Amino acid sequence: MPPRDETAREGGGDATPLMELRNVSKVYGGGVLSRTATVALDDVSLTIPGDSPQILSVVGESGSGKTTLASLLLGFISPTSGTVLYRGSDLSRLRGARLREFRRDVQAVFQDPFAVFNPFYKVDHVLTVPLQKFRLGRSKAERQELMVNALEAVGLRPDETLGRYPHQLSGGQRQRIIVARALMLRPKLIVADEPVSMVDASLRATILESLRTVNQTLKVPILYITHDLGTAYHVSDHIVVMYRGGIVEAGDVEDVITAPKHPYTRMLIDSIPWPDPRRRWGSEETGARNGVEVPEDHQGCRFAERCPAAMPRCTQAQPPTYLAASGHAVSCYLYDEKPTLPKERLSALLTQHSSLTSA
Amino acid sequence: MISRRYLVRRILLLVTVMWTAASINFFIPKLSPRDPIRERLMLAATQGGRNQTGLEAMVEAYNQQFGLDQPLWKQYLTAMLKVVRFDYGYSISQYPRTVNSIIKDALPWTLGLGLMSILIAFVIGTLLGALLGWPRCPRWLRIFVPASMLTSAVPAFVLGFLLIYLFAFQLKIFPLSGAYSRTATPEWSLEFALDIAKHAFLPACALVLFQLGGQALQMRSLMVMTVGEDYITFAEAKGLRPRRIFARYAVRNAMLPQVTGLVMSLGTFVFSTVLVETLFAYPGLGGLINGSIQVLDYNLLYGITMILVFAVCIATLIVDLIYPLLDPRIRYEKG
Amino acid sequence: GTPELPPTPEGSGSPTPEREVPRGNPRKIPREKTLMLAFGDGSDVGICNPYASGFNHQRGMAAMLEPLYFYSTFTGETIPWLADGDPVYADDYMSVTIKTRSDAYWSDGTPFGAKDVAFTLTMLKDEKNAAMTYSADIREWVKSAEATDEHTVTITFTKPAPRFVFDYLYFKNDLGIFLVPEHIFSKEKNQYGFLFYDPAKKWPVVTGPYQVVDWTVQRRLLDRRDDWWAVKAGLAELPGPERIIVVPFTDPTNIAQQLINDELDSSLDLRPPVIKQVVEQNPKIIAWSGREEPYGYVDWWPQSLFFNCAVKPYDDPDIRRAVNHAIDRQQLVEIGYEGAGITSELPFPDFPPLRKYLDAVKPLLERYPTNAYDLGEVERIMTSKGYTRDAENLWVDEKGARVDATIYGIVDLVNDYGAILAEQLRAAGFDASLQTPSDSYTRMADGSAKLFLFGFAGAIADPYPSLELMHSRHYSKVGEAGDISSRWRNEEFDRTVEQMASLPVDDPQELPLFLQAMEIYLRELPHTPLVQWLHRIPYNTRYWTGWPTADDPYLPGAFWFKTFALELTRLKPASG
Amino acid sequence: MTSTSTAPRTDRAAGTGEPVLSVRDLRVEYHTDAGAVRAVNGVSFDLMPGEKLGLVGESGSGKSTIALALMRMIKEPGRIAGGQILLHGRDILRLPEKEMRQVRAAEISMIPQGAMNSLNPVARIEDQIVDTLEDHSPKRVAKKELLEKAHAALESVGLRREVGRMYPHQLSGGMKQRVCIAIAVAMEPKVLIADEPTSALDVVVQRQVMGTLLRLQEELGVAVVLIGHDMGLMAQSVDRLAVMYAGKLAEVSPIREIFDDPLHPYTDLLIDSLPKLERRGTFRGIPGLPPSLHSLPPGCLFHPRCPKAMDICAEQVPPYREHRPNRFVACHLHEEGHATA
Amino acid sequence: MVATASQTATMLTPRSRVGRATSVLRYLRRNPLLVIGLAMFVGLILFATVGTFFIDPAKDPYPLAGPASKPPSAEHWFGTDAQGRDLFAVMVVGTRLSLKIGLLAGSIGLAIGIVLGLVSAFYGGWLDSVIRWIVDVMFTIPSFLVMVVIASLLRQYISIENMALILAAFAWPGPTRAIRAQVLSLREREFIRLARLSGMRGPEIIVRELLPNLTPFLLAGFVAALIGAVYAALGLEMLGLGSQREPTLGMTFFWMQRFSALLRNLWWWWGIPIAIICVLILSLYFISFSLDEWANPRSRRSR
Ligand SMILES: Nc1ncnc2c1ncn2[C@@H]1O[C@H](COP(=O)(O)OP(=O)(O)OP(=O)(O)O)[C@@H](O)[C@H]1O
Ligand SMILES: Nc1ncnc2c1ncn2[C@@H]1O[C@H](COP(=O)(O)OP(=O)(O)OP(=O)(O)O)[C@@H](O)[C@H]1O
Ligand SMILES: [Mg+2]
Ligand SMILES: [Mg+2]
Ligand code: NI
Repeated sequence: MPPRDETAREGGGDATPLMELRNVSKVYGGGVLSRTATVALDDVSLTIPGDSPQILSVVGESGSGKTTLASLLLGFISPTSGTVLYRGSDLSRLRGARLREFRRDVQAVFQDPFAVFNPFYKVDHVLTVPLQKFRLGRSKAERQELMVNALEAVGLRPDETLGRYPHQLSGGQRQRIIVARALMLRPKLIVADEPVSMVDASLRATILESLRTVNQTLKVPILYITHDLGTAYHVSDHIVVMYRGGIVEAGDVEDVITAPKHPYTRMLIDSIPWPDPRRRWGSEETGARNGVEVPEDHQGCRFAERCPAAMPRCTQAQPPTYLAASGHAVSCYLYDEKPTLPKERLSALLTQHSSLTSA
Repeated sequence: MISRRYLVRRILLLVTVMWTAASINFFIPKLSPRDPIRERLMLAATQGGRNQTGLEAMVEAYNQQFGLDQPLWKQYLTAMLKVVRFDYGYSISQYPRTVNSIIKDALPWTLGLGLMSILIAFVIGTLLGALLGWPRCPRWLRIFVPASMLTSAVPAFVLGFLLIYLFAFQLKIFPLSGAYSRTATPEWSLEFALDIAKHAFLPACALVLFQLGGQALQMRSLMVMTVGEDYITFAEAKGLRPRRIFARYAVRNAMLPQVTGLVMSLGTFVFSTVLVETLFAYPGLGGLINGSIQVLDYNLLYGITMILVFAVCIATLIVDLIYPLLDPRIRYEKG
Repeated sequence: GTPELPPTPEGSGSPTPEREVPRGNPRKIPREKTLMLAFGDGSDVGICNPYASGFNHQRGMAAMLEPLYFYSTFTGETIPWLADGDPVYADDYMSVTIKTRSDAYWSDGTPFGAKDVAFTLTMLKDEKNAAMTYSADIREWVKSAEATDEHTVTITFTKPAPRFVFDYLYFKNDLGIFLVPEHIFSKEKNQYGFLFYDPAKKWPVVTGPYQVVDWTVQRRLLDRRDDWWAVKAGLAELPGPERIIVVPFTDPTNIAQQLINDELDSSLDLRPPVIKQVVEQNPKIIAWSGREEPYGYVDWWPQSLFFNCAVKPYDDPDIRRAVNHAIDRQQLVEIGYEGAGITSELPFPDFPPLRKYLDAVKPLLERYPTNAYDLGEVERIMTSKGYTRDAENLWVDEKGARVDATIYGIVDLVNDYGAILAEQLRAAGFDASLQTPSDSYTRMADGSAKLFLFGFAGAIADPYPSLELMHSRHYSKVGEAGDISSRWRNEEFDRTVEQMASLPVDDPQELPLFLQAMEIYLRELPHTPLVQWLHRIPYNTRYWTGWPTADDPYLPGAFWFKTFALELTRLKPASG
Repeated sequence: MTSTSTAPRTDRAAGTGEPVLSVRDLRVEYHTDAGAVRAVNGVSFDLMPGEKLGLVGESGSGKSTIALALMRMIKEPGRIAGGQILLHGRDILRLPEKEMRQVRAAEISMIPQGAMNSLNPVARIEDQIVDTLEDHSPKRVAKKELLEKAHAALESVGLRREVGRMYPHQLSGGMKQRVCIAIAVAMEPKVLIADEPTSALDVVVQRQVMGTLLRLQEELGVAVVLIGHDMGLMAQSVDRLAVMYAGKLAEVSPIREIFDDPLHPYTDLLIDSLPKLERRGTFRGIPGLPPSLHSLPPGCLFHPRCPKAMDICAEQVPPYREHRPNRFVACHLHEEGHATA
Repeated sequence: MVATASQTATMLTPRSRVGRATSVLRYLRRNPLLVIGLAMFVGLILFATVGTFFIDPAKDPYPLAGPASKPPSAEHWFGTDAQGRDLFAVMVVGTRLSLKIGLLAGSIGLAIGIVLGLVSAFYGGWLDSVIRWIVDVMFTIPSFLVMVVIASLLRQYISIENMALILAAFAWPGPTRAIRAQVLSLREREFIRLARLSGMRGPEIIVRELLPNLTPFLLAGFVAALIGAVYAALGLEMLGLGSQREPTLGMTFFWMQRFSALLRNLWWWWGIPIAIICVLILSLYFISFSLDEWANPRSRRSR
């Protein structure tokens, strides 16, 4: 794979980030004829610079708004409030060539390796269509070459994959084709929403490896969305922990996993069943509260109901984000002695350094 | 259980349905070149004797009386107001009887025959389908799949005249037509009730046989789907009696869409009922529809149409309202 | 003036008042004492006023109605009934005097008398009752009707009316005016809208042997009046059936099955193959001709193919003749009636009183044959008129338009032969098909049908009434509602018919006039006779005997005729 | 070289007497359009009373099929093609269906895969528990008594008794899973088969549910077969682990030993591919694909992907036998006369 | 309407063109009903087409084509009716006309259904609300009543084409609803999202990605509409609202009933048309039954 033109990337890169979420909230439902509203994302700000090729993990339990975040970034849905910016311009206003550019620049890998293929077409379809649409490759041969290169880059043999129907391939092969597809388009960002949650453990590693390869060789930043802290720990440089639509902790992955600050993160990490019989699950029972009455409908910390360290003030107002350590932010009153961190700076923190790639 | 918003939505739908039906019924005759009043008068003239004079004047007078000389929008408004009041005016063919009085005489018969047969078809069909979709279904029962397809493939009225020929005419087990013996006097007695039942049997059979297959086949495939559900596997793992799994777990769940399907099939059912009633000279709305077609009594047709539309709407509403009782997952509150 | 309408709601905005049909409370009468008849539909529920819109005497109602005179088409016999003796005409035929019986009573006990006759006629003469049947006729002929004493009525005419009593005051076939009780009708303001049915009040009030006791769409019950005046007067025997039940005639198959299963005693006439089955499958069922073909008798309604002589191309007698030559009447009988039918060359039924007229017209038929199936002749006429044949072998005019030969008819009446006739015309090159929509009557009456099939009824005792039907007074423009007619007019014909009108029934001077008129008719051919109409009426002798048959042809066998009351007196329980 | 035909010896957990469940050469086939699929192809193992046995393997390797076979609930187009399932020495494959029904839940119980959908959506929770109790009660027992038992069962899995009045859709995933557990152990069976009981749950909830399950297991002394994908979960929960590959057992060993010293190359690679806290940033998947059950390779099923494959592996099926005490493996590497790893 | 949480199975079979021939064959082998249904249907079509060569379509299906009321013979294979129509010819032409009505009504209804269903589901919003509302309304109005009113008000007898149009006017709500539901579920599938990421636009996604996957539903909807149309046409003709000279199956029933064929033991007159209707409807049933299994693989007993 020829390296990209680094200079072009740098040009103006520092000025406008590739993607930016500004105070984005997403509320589902609540319309005229539908059910009660669900706040899937609540006032989230996040910047993805595009010039630092890192892997950023977003973890959180089911329903915490991870997929919503991904869909917003991909422009599949529009925010209820706040704005999603692509290179500084509002995503919902993009038209024509700019829109196509965005489409090409931000690619995705989805969760379900079965549903992502149209059963009606050969797997080539997912590769040829974007080539046509984005007018990549001048000739048929050139396009073929692009496809072959991409497949080989993720460790697939083109003759074993091209020309087949999706059901003739294994889940892992399919998922890697999608990774290859993303790679082939040379995007500026890949959003991977639970790309391995539906494949076997042995394939998981292979797929993550190819993602990692893409990230390393093409210098494409990747947003890795998962509920599996174990893999997040392995692939990513930075991590964002979400809880019920809000970011509760963020920082360098090593710091967050080995020294979690937020009670929720701690609970999560305690619950990871590490594949090591010698390392037992934390015995601490969760859910026990600190003797604090938490009213049904309070305006405070979202985690207060389940927090073992809940304090009365936790139910009064949402805690601000504190800089708990260098490159490690947390939104919890336990750290109120630390300096607060404005939301916008959260992203800056996440790109500061990386224990893996800065080496 | 039921939110106001949901009710409002349902009633709004009902109103639109009635309004649409009423409008279609109002405008179609206006587009037609036929003039039922004139036709009726001419027919009366030719039948009564000879030398009818002043026909045109009478047509005029009648049109005036029925308000047909008014501007269209006015007629439309009047018609809609009448729908609101369930007032369909006079029958043209049975003048001076009102449409309502005619319908009132016929409706109980159709309700009796129609409701009974659709319920029987539903119950038997559902049960049969449930058995057929059950993995332990005995082999001999399986022949009901093609059998019920066969009876459903023959239109109800064809079934009807085959049944008449066989059971009423050749075997003389059942009467040939009508809703009760002509020589009997309507009264509240067991004898008369039996007489009615005997008369209703063959038309009901035709309707049931025709509907049965569809119900059974639909239930069968619902059942097959349900049997594949995890909760059935678990129920079996729980060591439950097969009977209980069948009734409480499989049928109970497969029934839910089946009930919705029942509502959807009401329309076609009404169609079959009309034809079968005509065939059996049954004194319900069906025969009435046929009669009003023949003489183009569109006031009556209009009335019957609206009553049936209303009935179907109400049936749908009722099913919707009892649905949450069947399926605890459905609640119309809030959402 | 504008005829009076049935009662209407006051003001258009108010809701229609409900009019429920009152229910009677009939007693139980077993099947074997009941006469079960099938006829008509249930559309006339609760209308007992014979002059109200929608009244229909044919559905058993004639059992309640009696005339001054009965006349049997088959015996030619006149039976004075409510009248006492023959009518007495003035010499100039400008008036007539009739005596009524002194021992006749209405069902409510009121004596029947001259006042009822006078009232009925006066009522019909009233402008506001113009919509009543016979109103137009009475207004044309009658100047006044007065009861000179209790049992004498004198009718004065507007012009000489030697035929009046026979034409209007006799019950024969479907003809004759109904007499209404003066003591009830005179109190009604709106006599046309008056329904006259309420079992609680013992309405209708009748003179006949039966009275309606309960009535729904499914059945009407007429119970015998055991105190019928005619029995006491020794005029007639009490009819056998204690009850008549008339049920709607649904479809022929079902009716036939009910007959075979003894559920019915008689019904509207059946199609030849059906009655054959009925007779074969139920040994108790007979017909007019016993248990043999043709099962029926000739009715006064010979079938004709009517041309709309006011529209192209049928305004041309030659085209009409060409169509006439395209018809193979024998085939109509053979296939349509499965052989059990009779062709008709003249628009008259073969009734004994008419025979001498029909014989006299034979030579004319040689000149103008009406039963001459001759495709060569069709070819000749059509070609001479400039028609050519198209790819499908159908005649087209110079512009290439086909000859529209769509034949309209009334469903079930013309099913037998209509489609075959259409096929014959098609074979001769006319673009024909049979259509029997429910508005056929209208199409015939307003002239939108170019060809149609209908019976040509009228003549019974002499040919005049039929010829009268072709008088131009029945002519109406296309698009305008009128009588069912050919929209044909001929002044010479009119004059001849008018001359006949001034003669009494069956006057010797009638024959030459008749021939003169027939010459015009046959030359012009405003419609062309096809087949005789046969009444093939099943009689079930399981419970009832005494039906009119060929062996005992006391009356035409149709119970729906106005002579039904008379027929009923002959019905007796079958022994065993 | 004819080793497979000899009756495989059984594995024994640390000498706790007679096994409660012995599976002998179990074979299950599914008949498909493309021919028979041998989903379970000669599996044998023993389960000791109170033991926790884990069963892992790739998707489609036949884990759920084993679970269903143990319940004797294989449905068309599948059938148990051979072998024995001895429950207390009694072959349940030979029981009449009526008796088998009594065995289910009372002696051998199952929490099915996809417990999220395992509850009847239109019945109250308590009724679903009562159903089980009722159908296993010898005679008519008062409904009230059964209800009481049902509530007790709910409480035993840490749910309030009011949950009994609810419908499944009103419960969270974790609660549903607990209800399933409550139902499965309501009759205090001897053997509990849990097929991926927590795969649809979040880690936090997963830990809670597993905690409940293991606590009950301890209390009741029931032997558990825990089926799953997640080696991590196994490491935390079971005593012994069985690794399946394409319908056969590759290896069965006590949990610690298998992680410390996997005998079968597949096990080795599998453990290697897991994310561990220690070795961050390394990825090692297993190359190649699992074989299609329609066309199994000759010899050892794993040999096409095996980095240590030998010639013989492509020719002969390795016998499944106890290689070291209490450690069973099917691999030529550990056959005598061949090189050892 | 009732919103059931988990009822509609919207799975798609991963069926594709590779080995389509073999997979179709295999599918057929597993679905004998489909084979029988197709065989019967093709047989009928052959009957209706090849049969034409044995008759004179301008003459034989009409009266006077032969002697009246004759049982089947070498001359008239299915016998003749009371007016001398050759029943073989009537059946050939009638089957064709019935199929023509059904196919016309079915395809028009389906076409409208596709357009409305796709638009409704894919664009959503007020358009969706309006379409759904209309469909709900159409569903509740017993369509046949309106058909009867229309048919009886026409001054001319309904021609075959008009009959088809009238039926088509009521054939679309079913397909619309089904297709909408399908598209709604498909729309959320990831391959649709991927298509958007590949730069495809709405209409192209509908045509290239959605429609092919709707095939079984479209076919099933088409067959359902066809059955509905055939029934409705029969019913209207039985009520005497059909085209009189056209020798359709419904008119054959009409004549047979009017001429008391059953009473007269003219078995060939009633038996053969009933048999043909049975074969026609049964074949369609079998086909739709199998299509249903194709569209909802979960309803298949074996996977
Ligand atoms: N289309 C939608 N309509 C209504 N609510 C939705 C919709 N999509 C998501 N939600 C709700 O929004 C919240 C966040 O959903 P989201 O899918 O973003 O969570 P997630 O973190 O991706 O969860 P998972 O791990 O289960 O994928 C959830 O409560 C979910 O129920
Ligand atoms: N009903 C069936 N018909 C045909 N083949 C089946 C059927 N059920 C299972 N199989 C096949 O049997 C094999 C084993 O399936 P099984 O469900 O036991 O796997 P598993 O190990 O439980 O997988 P997972 O981890 O995905 O649950 C698979 O190849 C599967 O395709
Ligand atoms: Mg998600
Ligand atoms: Mg499984
Ligand atoms: Ni060896």
